[in-house]
Amino acid sequence: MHDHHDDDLTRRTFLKALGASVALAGLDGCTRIPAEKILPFVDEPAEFTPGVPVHYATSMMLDGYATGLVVEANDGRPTKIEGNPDHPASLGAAGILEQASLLQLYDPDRAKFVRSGTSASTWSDFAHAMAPAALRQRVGAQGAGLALLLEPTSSPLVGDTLASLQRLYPEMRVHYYAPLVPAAASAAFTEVAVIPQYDVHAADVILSVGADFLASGPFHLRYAREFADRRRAPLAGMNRLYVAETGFTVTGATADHRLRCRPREIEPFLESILATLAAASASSSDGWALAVASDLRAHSGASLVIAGDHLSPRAHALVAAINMALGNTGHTVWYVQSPLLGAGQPSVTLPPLVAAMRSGAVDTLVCIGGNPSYMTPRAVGFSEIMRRVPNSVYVGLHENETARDARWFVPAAHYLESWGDARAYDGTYSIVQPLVQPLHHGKSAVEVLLAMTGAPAGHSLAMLRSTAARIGVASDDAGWSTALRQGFVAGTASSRIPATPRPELLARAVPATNSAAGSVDVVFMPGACVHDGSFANNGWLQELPDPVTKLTWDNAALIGPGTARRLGLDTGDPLLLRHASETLTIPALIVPGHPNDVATLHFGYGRTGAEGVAKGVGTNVYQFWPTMDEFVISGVSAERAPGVARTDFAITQTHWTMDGRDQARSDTLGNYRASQRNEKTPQRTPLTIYDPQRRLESPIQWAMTIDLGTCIGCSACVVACQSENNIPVVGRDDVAKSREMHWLRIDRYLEGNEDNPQVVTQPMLCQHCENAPCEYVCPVGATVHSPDGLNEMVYNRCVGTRFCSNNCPYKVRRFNWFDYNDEISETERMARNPDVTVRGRGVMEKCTFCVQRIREAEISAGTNGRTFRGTDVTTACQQSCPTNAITFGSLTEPDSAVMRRREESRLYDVLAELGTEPRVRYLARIRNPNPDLESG
Amino acid sequence: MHDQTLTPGVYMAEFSSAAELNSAVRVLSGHGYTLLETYSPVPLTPGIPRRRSRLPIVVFIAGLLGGAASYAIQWYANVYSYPLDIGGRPAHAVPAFLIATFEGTVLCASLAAFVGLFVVARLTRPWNPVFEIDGFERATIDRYWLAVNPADKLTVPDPTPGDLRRLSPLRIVRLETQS
Amino acid sequence: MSVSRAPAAATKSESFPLLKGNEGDAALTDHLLASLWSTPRAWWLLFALSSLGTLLLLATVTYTVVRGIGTWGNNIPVAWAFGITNFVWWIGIGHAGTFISAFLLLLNQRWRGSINRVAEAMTIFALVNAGLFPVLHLGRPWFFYWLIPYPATMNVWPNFKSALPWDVAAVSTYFTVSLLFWYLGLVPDLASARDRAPTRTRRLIYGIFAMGWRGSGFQWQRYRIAYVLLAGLATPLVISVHSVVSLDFSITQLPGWHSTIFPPYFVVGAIYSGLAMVLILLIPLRRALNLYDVITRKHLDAIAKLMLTMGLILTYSYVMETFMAWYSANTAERYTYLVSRPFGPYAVTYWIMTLLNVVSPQLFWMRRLRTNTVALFLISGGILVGMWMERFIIIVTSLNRDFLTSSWHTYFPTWVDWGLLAGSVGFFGFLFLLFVRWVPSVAISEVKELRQQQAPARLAGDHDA
Amino acid sequence: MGALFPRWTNTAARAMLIAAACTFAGIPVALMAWVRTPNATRQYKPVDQPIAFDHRIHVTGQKIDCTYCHFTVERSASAGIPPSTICVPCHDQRWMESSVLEPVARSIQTRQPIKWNRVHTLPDFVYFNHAIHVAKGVGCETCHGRVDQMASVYQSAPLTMSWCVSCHRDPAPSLRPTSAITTMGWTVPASRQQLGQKLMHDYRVRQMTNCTTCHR
Repeated sequence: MHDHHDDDLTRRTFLKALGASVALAGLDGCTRIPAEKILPFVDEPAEFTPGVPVHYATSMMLDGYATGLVVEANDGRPTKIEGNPDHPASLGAAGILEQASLLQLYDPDRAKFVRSGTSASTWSDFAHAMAPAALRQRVGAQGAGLALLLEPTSSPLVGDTLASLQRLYPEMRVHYYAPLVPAAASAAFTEVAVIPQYDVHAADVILSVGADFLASGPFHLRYAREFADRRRAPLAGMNRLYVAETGFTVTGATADHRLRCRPREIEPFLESILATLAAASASSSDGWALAVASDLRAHSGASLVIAGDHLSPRAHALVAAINMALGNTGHTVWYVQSPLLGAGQPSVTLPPLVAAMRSGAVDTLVCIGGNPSYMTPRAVGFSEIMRRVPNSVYVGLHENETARDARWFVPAAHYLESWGDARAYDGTYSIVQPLVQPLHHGKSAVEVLLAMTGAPAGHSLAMLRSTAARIGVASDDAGWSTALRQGFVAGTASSRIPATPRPELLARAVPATNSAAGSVDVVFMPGACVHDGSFANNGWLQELPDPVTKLTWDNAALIGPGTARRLGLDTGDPLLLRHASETLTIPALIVPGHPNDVATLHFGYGRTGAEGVAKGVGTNVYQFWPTMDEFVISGVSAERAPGVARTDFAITQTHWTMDGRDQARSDTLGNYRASQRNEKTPQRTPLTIYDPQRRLESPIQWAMTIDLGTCIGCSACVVACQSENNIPVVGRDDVAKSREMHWLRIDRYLEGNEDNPQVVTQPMLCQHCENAPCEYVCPVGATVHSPDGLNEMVYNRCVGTRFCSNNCPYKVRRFNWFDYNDEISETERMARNPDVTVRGRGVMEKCTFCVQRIREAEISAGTNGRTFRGTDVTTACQQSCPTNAITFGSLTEPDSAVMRRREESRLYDVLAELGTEPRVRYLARIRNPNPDLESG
Repeated sequence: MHDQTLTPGVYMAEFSSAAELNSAVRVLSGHGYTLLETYSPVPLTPGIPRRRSRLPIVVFIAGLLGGAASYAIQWYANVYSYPLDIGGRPAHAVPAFLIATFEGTVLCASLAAFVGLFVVARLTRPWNPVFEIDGFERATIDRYWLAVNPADKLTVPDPTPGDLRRLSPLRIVRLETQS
Repeated sequence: MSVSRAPAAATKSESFPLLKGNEGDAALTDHLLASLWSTPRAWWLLFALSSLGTLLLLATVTYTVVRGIGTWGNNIPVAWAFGITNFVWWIGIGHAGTFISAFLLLLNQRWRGSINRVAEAMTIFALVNAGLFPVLHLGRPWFFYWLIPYPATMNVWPNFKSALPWDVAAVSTYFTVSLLFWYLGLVPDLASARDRAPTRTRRLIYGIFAMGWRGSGFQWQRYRIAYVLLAGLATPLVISVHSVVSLDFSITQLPGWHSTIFPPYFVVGAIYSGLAMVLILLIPLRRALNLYDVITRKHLDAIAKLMLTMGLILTYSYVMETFMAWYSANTAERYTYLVSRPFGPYAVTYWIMTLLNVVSPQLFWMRRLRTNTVALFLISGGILVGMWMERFIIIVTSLNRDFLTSSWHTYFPTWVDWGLLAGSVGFFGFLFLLFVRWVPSVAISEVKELRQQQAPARLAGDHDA
Repeated sequence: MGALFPRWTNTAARAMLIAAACTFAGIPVALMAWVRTPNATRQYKPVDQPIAFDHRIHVTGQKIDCTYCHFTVERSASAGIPPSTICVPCHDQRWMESSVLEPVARSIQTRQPIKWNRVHTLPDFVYFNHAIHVAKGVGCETCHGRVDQMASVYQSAPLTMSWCVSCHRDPAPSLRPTSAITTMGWTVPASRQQLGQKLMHDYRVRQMTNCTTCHR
């Protein structure tokens, strides 16, 4: 770490300068660096010490719900986002979107200026134009011509602000829209705005019907943790997961049994389960449903059925009925009132607004966040209608598709730049605390709304404190700081309410639509990495391989192998889909385990806004989406698109089987239990001509244990690693050439037949081999071993022979083929971790076990006179893992988590036969299949 | 005779074939001449007694020194100066060090052979008294020259021209320049 | 140059005479020096062509250095590809030169005399090309000197456990020794050129390089000692260099590389490809410079026989490494040898390589083809291609599918990769053409000596039917 | 016709060969020697600063401890470049009006930092941490020299890696009691080696020569 100076620039240019100057200055590695300036503070800030990072609690709202976060700031710049361990939605983990939102803050494409029409304007002009005095002229005294369109939000602050605005404009309309916040779940109940809550931990048997509850949705981090806690010790009450789903999700890949089904088969499947449960004896003709139903019944009260958000209200009602029949309601599942503003009121959805706009009733439309011009079906024609609105305002991070349709544009503040609040999925009140001043003078929704009320600038914090006080935060400064420090207010979760599935939904059996032969069903899903498209301009997420398909920088029509054969398609071939008047040409991607006669499409791609990263990536599927809130369509004709070239996908893992090898091991619980009775496998003695008792001298010996049984492949660790270690984004072309830089990757292997494969996901990172093959081949000693057992990589010594990569059996080393860090904007540089060297062109890099964290912790212990322990360090991947699949610590501390896990007999080394003695060891995945289904 | 000690008064006789030169040397040696030197486009083995070359021993020693130095450098660098834990292997990796040691041996020995030859055979000198002889150019093409130093036949009058003439060379030249 | 033993009686049983013609020594010398004084049009044509190749090399090298190694097709897992393939190929080609000049010298094979100059020049130019690639393929080529032990203020050193500093030592030693050996052999001929050059300027230039050679008995005697010493040193060296290069691969754990057969296998392959290159160079040169009397069918026949021998040993190596992979019962090894190479994404190169390296030399069992210049030229060209493919297969098909199936990824060369390969061939031609133009391409003094030794036999009656 | 080369070329040729050999060997040797000179390491060159701040007056004259201004040295990687306001408590209004302190006054008024020129520069891949060195008994003077005698601060140590490593290999001779960390001209006790060994033990000082000690 350095003195406080503008080190980003020098760090970046350093290696390049090194090259030139050393070559000229003479035969030496130490360089002559041009004179630098040091800029001290004028006045020393009280809250931090230059060079020492500070952590703040905050929350991020996604699709209306908050997840609590802890954000690290280095010298005033947020550099790393982690989960808030105490927050109910996080439990310490952070998902890929939360973590990558850091890069969104520094996105160089973010809008920087207020715009009016096509000319530049200012915030004060805007505030003036929107102030009641001016606006009343336009929208009438009662505000009949004023409409607001917000993203779904649970923010009490926004609610209070809207209330005060509503007092000014009683006839103002307020609407909420996000494509992936369907009302299906709440529409299933007679009570208004009911959402289900689960206790996954208490469930012995779980049936997920199209629900990716482990990797998406507002509480997935919590559910993943609860799920994993029941699989950590397979012999002690392991749960069982059935998944019936159409698309292939992370949850489906984790399942003990996965039933791939067409969308139309979902409701019959649920019906047959319900019928089986109701009947005294087994009656279903469907063996799978029968087995599942009897398993569920055997665990009545301790089982759980979860329905996916995109399913129909009827499916939700059926699931609720099944849970009720099983006696799960009140135990593993209960219901609360949705904390979303306007939840359950059809009048606040988008269609009434569209109708009003179409009729000319709207004079002024204020659209804050979201991107309705892009994220609505083409049939809605939102873009054109919005253009017809006389006075339209769009407040957003980017000059995107909607901004183009708006008269006024106001740059929005990122959540790390603004005060706010939100509720978690369970209703817990969470505070959004800014870490930086808005980089581009962006405004939050509250600030815009307050401006419309004519409130003075800077009022939002005061407003927030009064809202918080209403909710239960002590109104004094001490109480406020406590709430800020915690990031949320405990005990503010919503109370349980009764919920009854609507009987008419249960009764009415929809006749199965017989679609034309050869047609396919199409399922719409959020992009696993870019969500609904609002994260499409994020390089980390674009380059993050889809957890299931390993596809980057693209979306595709996912089809099953059978459909591919029928249509004569190979991966990358163009597929032409036709439905009603809409057509879509999109490259196909064959996914083993995907049901046949179904195509899964992912939202979020094919952006056309001013975002440089997102532009031209993938295909816009919203164009093909016929109706909002409906995520399944049938009767779609599918054929190979004539005259369209093949797409070369950038897929990071092209070979999906293990070819009879055993790097990612898994077995059934039955076999595992049986193996326990046998003698423990004898301790392997390494075959070596050297002294096998060689001990590394340090009292700490770093090691990592990864539990494949709880790894769900969600890839949060990959983003964490990228953020922590300044890993560059290389772009589509280089990913297609297999040059992605991820130090930690998730390998995904399929076993069994291609129609219904078993999946094992395996985080693969530098194994820190004690006898590292990479080390002895490096001609310059750029990769060597440390006394505490790290395989060190010294970038500044590396000349780039790549010999180390060739000799790495795990292929976890990454090479800077180009000067990837050179193309990064000034703002993105601010996202960098100052404790990690930014690598220049031509050097090798790889996982360091977060050595910067180790050394900082070591130094901190040293300066404070503490004894340094292995538990003082958490690696970034370990920290972010929702399921705690990764443990890290010292081999010399037998009581540490990392060592306790190593006592299990499912422990193994990948490629142990090579004698590399890796310090990363894996616990084999244990599956808990239903014996009734195994035999069949 | 050493061809670098040509003195004025040396007679040079030109022959048209190796056989003639060889027999000339035989005859003159029979006359007791010892200070003889031949010049030929191809190597000849006419039996002029010469000092045993020191080149092989020089090369041998240079090779030993080169090998020792190579090994020493490796040992100093990887064992003494900055020993590092590399792949769990011992710092003093004898088999690994042997390769560069071998190469160092060959390199130094070869350099010694090359430089040594240039030094002992005085190959760094573009000029030599024999080059002053017109027509000596053909000594590298197809003519065979014999140099006879009369110094070891110090009878008066100088018998050498006569002895040479009896061998019927193409011509005889008396060298006037000091080497 | 040959050691002083009686002419081998074996010549009697040979079918072809080693040398033909009855020109006088002067005429022979002038004949062999003729290419130094006049420039035929064909030379200019070829020179222009090879200059273009050289420009291509310069352009691709510059582009690589400026933009980065990413301009190549390499990736992870295939971190080495064309660059190292070219390196091994060129350095292998170089081996035949030393093999012919030093190894055959020690074995008293007199037929080497007419062709050793060309072979040695080929060695040097091949090494120039070979030396380019290891430096160029570095991520940061400007730090190549970190592989050399020197007292840095960083106090860090190369790691001598790695095969790459061995390479540096082996290749630089090999280059130096080859250069010395070549130059030493040239000295008497440079003196001939000095004494035969038509203009004073040329005489001066050749005179400077001849360094005062005058062919005295003393010089000749010391010269022969030094020459034999260098040959003795170069012979183990030539064995060692490709062995060391093979260690770049065999010290690793990678299936397809991790093999103890590699050193001899590589050396044989090297000589094999080198002999092919010698023929590729000699056959046109013999025609262009009218060297039929000096480079006779006897030479072609001997080289072809040697190539057949090398080809057979190489075939044995191919069979052995495949057998060992099967016999090891190791999944990854078996996959690489039994599945990936013959049937994987690069199977085409594998089968072409087998055809060119294993099948095509079998034609040399036929005596007629051993002396048929067209056949020799074509088969040699094929072997050069085949040997390049062999290195490509060893490097790329081992890397692209190794232990973890998740990392499997194919490699495709870019135009820069092809440009560097083509450019290096052009540069080789460029250097060789300059060599032919400026330096006697046959060891004149050795040929003259050989003729004198053979004179009685030739007078006794020509064997040539 | 005579010889092609005149006689003097014999001498000339040998002289040129020897000269070429010397150049060939001499250039690397000269370069290696040069990088060790203070000229190459930028030692002993006083660096001009925007303010004529004289450490002699403040350290020797006023006996101000190093940590008064460089106050993060014990807890941060950075020793801390003092903020402009740190001058104020001692230099009252009258001083501030003097031309010497004008940049400080201007900085405080305009809230713009003073642009100091860096004296001790390490490459960005070197992570040096002041706090741990201070805690383990490495004095300011050990690396920064007699700052109390410097009118303008200059770099007194070569800051080459071998210089760093020499101490990391054998820390004992460079250690002093933590009470004397900021002492300038600390008198080395007679039992230097003994003290060093004792401090190594007391402060739990280790030899840290593995790469990630400094390069991460």
